[in-house]
Amino acid sequence: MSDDTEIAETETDGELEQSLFEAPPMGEQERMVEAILFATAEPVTVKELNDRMPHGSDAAEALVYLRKRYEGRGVNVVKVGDAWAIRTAPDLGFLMQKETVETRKLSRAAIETLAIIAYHQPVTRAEIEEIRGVSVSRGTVDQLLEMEWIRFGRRRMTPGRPVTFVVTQDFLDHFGLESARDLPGLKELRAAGLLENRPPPGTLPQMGEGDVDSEEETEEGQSELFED
Amino acid sequence: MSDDTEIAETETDGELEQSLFEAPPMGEQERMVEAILFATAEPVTVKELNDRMPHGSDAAEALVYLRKRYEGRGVNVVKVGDAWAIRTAPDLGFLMQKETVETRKLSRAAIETLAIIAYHQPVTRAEIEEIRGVSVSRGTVDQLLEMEWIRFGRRRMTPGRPVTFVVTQDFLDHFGLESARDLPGLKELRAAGLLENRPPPGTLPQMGEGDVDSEEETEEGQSELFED
Amino acid sequence: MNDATSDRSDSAVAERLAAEALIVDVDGFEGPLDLLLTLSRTQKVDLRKISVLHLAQQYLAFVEKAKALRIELAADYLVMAAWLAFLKSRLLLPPDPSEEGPSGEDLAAHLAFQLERLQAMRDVAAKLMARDQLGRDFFARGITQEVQRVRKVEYTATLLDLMQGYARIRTKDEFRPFVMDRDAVFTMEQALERMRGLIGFAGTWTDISSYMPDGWDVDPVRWRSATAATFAASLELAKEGKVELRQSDTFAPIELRRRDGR
Repeated sequence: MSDDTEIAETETDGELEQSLFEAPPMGEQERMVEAILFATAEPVTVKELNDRMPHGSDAAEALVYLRKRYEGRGVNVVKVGDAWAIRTAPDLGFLMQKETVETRKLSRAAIETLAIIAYHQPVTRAEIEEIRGVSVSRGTVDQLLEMEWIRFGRRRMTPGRPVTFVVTQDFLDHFGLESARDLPGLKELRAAGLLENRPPPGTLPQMGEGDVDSEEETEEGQSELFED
Repeated sequence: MSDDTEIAETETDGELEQSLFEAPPMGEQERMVEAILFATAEPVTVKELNDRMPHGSDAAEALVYLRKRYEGRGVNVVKVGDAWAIRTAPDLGFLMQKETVETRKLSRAAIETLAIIAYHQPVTRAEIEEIRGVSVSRGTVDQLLEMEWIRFGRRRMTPGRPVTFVVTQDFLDHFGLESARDLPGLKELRAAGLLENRPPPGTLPQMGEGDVDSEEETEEGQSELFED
Repeated sequence: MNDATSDRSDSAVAERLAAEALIVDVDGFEGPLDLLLTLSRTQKVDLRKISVLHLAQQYLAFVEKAKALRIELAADYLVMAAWLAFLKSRLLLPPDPSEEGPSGEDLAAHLAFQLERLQAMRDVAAKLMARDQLGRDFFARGITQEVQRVRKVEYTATLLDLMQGYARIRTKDEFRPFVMDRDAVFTMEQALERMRGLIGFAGTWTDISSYMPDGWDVDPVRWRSATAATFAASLELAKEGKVELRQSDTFAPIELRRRDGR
């Protein structure tokens, strides 16, 4: 209350006595409009403002000043239909978003698919399925594409011209590899204890069938990989 | 976003290149803090502000300017614990009759318990009981916890490791306190020694949970007392 | 004497009135300390100057009244009464040097402290509630703008994950904690079962190695396990009296024959 009185005194000075019976000074009215617009859950009409403010107040005029005061600020006084509200400045909308980044481990299916693409690229979906022994869900490939760890390679020049997948630069960056050829070969995997020392059962994957394009590229790396 | 960049351009001019990597100018930061505080009903910590603002922003400094800007206005920038909020000026409360939320009436026991927690925090239930001279009902504490005016503090490192209670940011917010240090009359109470945890000399009857040390003493005293 | 009597009756009347007023709303008291605080107000002095002795007497009188009116007082009121009676005696009687523990003055001082502290808490509680309050005197933002939570999930994998994943496919094997691989083991139970089905035909001496399961002679590990199991099973059958065993020489083949009849 003390603030209120002080302002009233300084601004109206000699008219203090009069102001007891008349509407509060415009500066005060502006404060009132400001407080009401701030605290009210809905936009407020001029009539509602006048009804709530002391007798004789002119909310419409106070709104003009208040609107001007908030020009260019972080929040603005805006007209909503025939009512008024204080709203965040449109250019600051981005602050009203809070991005939470959640780190999750890639699923096993995704890791395996990714591994096959990395070791066998360029590789078709059919080949991935053959190697994994299970069908590859669309979601898994989409996820890897979305993460930009794999991308489409050239179409295979075989019947149906299937698309191939290759790994991206992002992939190499994430795993700290200069090229896909730097991926450790089977020998190294075994030495690292990741492969058991016994011949892998089953057949070798059918590599690079009719894969003319990348033959030279991959041959070297893969001959090492698939020495078994 | 585009406005944002424009303003950065006009204001920094030659330093444009630099400003792309640096924090926005302080005027912009102030607008941002203003927008965020306006948008939320709950107090926002400086850390939260900085997290939401562009990298390198200094919300704490922006707050100093913003607080000054709103001095004497219809709404004010207030500090609540380590967080900040915009609240209507208390002298304009009379305009808000419509907004007033019926607050649950607190019992005398709840009010006293709340005051004891605020002034003696962190305080254990046994200490509250010692001060009030009566056991504290579970409902009273539960009510205060539910209102989020108190919360559990650290356990006391005494036998039994009792939990302590402290007041919350919501409490400070509700009573318009910057910090618990601003509680009315706190200094006087401390100076008068009324906030000291003065152990009863020997044979006072133990209110609430008796502490172990004085048990035999009390018993002795009482066997004497009950002779007649 | 006369004066004293009238004095006494006057104060008795006043006390009785006070006590009755108190008794009416005895439920309104939040414990004995609260009652003491209320009683202390009748002394109309600063709590620091309160006569604890007088207060104790007031309290005891109150409890007596309650008893006379057959009002059940909670146990803690009675405990306080007993303690105050004890305090009163300590304050009135000259200190007994043989007695240990705090003096009557110490106890009285602490009680006064407790009362003052409770009163102080009540005062600040009132001050607190008299403050401007959120939602009553000042207000928070009415239209709140929800902060949109944009949830971004970032997937990660390590090179090791990748290598393990690949190795897993290449070996078509799980990477799992070490467990005994049982598939190269032929158990004695298996051998027994197999031999029980076959000994019916062993009318003549036969090399026990002929009872070995088919195909187990290729892999040396499996061969070893099957041999041991078959031998152990033979011993078991001999013990049961089902078969006889013989060996012509060290390391010579062990032979087995069905034991008939008995």
